[in-house]
Amino acid sequence: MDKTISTVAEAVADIPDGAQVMIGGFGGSGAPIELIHALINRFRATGSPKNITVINNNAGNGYIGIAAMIKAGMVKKMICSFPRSSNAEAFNEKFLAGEIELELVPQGTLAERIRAAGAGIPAFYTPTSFGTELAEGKPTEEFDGKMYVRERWLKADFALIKGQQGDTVGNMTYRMAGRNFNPLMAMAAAKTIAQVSELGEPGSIDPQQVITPGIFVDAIVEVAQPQQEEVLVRTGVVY
Amino acid sequence: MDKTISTVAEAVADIPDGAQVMIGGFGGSGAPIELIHALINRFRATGSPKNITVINNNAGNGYIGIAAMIKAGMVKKMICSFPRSSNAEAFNEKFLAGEIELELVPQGTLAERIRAAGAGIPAFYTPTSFGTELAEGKPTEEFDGKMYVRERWLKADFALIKGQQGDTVGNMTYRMAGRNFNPLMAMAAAKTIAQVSELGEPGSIDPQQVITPGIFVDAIVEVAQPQQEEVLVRTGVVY
Amino acid sequence: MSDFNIMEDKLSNAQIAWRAAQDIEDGSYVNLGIGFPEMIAKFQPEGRDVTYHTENGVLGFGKAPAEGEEDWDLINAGKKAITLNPGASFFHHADSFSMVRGGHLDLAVLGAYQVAQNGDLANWRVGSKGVPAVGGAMDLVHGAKRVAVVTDHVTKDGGPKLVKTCTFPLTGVGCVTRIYTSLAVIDIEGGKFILREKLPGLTMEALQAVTGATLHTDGDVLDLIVPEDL
Amino acid sequence: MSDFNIMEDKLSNAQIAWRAAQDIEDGSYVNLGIGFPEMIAKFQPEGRDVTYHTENGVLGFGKAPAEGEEDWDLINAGKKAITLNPGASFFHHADSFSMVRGGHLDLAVLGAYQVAQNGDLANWRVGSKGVPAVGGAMDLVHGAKRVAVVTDHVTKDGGPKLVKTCTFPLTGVGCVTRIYTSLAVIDIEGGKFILREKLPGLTMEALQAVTGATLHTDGDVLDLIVPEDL
Repeated sequence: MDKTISTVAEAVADIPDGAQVMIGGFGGSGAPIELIHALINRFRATGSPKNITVINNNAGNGYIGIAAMIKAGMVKKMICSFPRSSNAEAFNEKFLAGEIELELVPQGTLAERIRAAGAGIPAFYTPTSFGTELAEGKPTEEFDGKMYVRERWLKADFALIKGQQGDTVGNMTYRMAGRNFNPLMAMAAAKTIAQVSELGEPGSIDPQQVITPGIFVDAIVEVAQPQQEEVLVRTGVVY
Repeated sequence: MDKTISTVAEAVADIPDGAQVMIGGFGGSGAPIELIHALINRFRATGSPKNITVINNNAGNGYIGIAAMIKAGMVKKMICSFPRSSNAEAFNEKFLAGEIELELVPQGTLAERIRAAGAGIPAFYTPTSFGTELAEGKPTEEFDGKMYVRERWLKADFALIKGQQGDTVGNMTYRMAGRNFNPLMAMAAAKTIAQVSELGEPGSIDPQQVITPGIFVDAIVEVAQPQQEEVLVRTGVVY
Repeated sequence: MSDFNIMEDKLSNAQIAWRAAQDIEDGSYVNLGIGFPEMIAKFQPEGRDVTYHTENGVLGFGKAPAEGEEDWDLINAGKKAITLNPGASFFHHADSFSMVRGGHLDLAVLGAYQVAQNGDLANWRVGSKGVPAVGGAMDLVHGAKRVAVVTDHVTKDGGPKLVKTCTFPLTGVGCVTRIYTSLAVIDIEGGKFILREKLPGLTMEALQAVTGATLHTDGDVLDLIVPEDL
Repeated sequence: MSDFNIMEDKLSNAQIAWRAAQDIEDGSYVNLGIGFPEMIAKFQPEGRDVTYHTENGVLGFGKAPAEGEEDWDLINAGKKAITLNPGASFFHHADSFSMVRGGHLDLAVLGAYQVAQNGDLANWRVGSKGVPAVGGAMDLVHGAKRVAVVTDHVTKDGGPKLVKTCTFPLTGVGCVTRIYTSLAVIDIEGGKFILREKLPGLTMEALQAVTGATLHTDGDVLDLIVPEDL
């Protein structure tokens, strides 16, 4: 069950127009820049995939990664928690011009909705957002004297994630705070595509130290020296 | 913030009569035998704690661990998934005599209810048990054309868990399949008491390899050569 | 035809397990229920790469260890000692049942007391006596892409286990998609039993006589052929 | 008294942060919101062992690294580079917000646009213009045993930030338990502002005049005293 793909271009080759795509990372940590850029390359070469819905905590920074996807005009909608960043012009311009949709989700609810999708839990109750405009139209209920909002799972067609170690059957670890949404998105997408810095044989990761078991990963590609989003943003790189 | 307790007796000293106690382990793997036996010792010496509600996947095997708690008459109620085991006379006798209560919960629902308690999710929907007698009286709802049962979180006053490595601030790892319910119970109890085979200083566990972060653990005690429930059962040990 | 004796000429459990094993696809993730279904792993066809999940938190386990070499922290859901294959992983129970409920398994195979023609399964208790125990059965019937059953076709008394409506307490509603019995292979589609294979010596009439609901056909009914020496 | 000028003699943000830091208990787990609240860590009193949580998945982080030594995979929720203390751990976002929602944090400190006397907090947007962004604020106001706010007592225009009812969009309902302002320390109990401390030069009347709801007392009102050189 070798899930290895040799290039990032091949790894993202079957993402179609209109796909709902989860992209791991929080700010620059754990962002699969090479997979994102491969997707942008495909769009520039073929016009596809377009009308993508992207799920991420943020809405891109600078002129690389998700921000470059938005700038390129591939993104129809963002589902995220914090699109307003220090360097988020790409999203801001499109949003204020009415050219991109936004579903704003509290960060913990976003994480839990993604986890619920992976865990087969169609809905759950959370105290988060009760009584706020982000809960408008959602069912509410009292448990043990406290009010809660019902939230639905959030699934995706694809997840693009970034890990540290990986093996050919899809087991993965993550580097420090680069873990963030990556293991959750791996569970919640119909097809999960992972880039890892080190790709080894099965058994190369201690079974006790696997963070994402291979069952959640469909394709894995080695990117030995991955770019770091934050570094690219700080050095003003434009993709 | 040193959470070290020097003996298992001290570790379980403040569990009162009537407490709801989660006990980690699945069969013999990951069962905190020494903590359980310390609790039995206290009961034998003082008559307390009694009327305990125990939450575990099983209801004890042989004449040690949870089975010995039941035999000793400390346990009022079991909340578990699979009380019927090859060697579960202690529970069976009390149950058939009407001397112990049973709340039977499907295994995955048990895990998810415990996880929900730890995660601040008061209720969630699961397909598990829909249309069965274990769903009787529970709210049901249709999502995307499929029926689901609403389940509530399951909290406890105390959790007794077993790990492999630990550090003085409560970070933990687990040995192989001994992980099972332990990390979930650590999240769901008001006070979590852990026994570990190796107790080190903060920093002795790679932060990327911590399975249970210390925030979930209140007291940690080293039991360097822990007994293995399955071995005790197979060798006919009676506690 | 009349020389076929349903109680004597039926398949053994090993033969049923062998047949079920032939349908396990290369590259699939599979959970085999405790007991009889576990036997299927022994007959996994050569050249197929299958990853076995056990709900107590192990993916990618292998054969039982030699006696005396057991490590009792390394067990399956039936509390039997196992070994690990390369690429195995450990995880806690909530993650394990996320794999189950979340639709990540390709196949779950369970035993049965009764299966109804609408896919209802009863496999966890037969009445209200004794100590009830449910374990992971009610979870396993949901989420796997295919939920199959291995079972004798009839009870020890010769009564049907494939029925119109289950009379024993249900494990799950409308969940079973294929049944491997000691006499036949039957799919459940649209609330009906669809006969796919039957033992060559057995007539349709004889099979229907020991089945509690109508057997339908949809295309050819193939011969159910398994190795004799199992 | 009349020589107290609310806009000139009020506490600086550093002084407010210092005061809030004095209440952080030994052995506690604390989440400090992005921006102003983060400053509190700098004033953590000697001898108190505090573990800081950041919602992107780190527990037990320490000071910012020296410039040029940043590792951008090691950041906090404000996307600033951090370092680790011994005993730190990493975890994914769902586990991180389990710590928040599940009541495992002892204290969360946030900034505010407005706080109402019933504990309602508005701190995520001031109107419907621009790009909205919520982050973890709506989660952080639930679950922590204490939810405190650090804020200037009044807006830049001198208007009250402590109000009867929030007019800005809410972050959470009835969630705030203590407010550290540039003029006072105020608890919220039973739907009322309870004044605990105020700057010594400030009269009750002057403080009430810049507060949008009635200030109640419950026992002595202490002098709010902080280091002058912050």
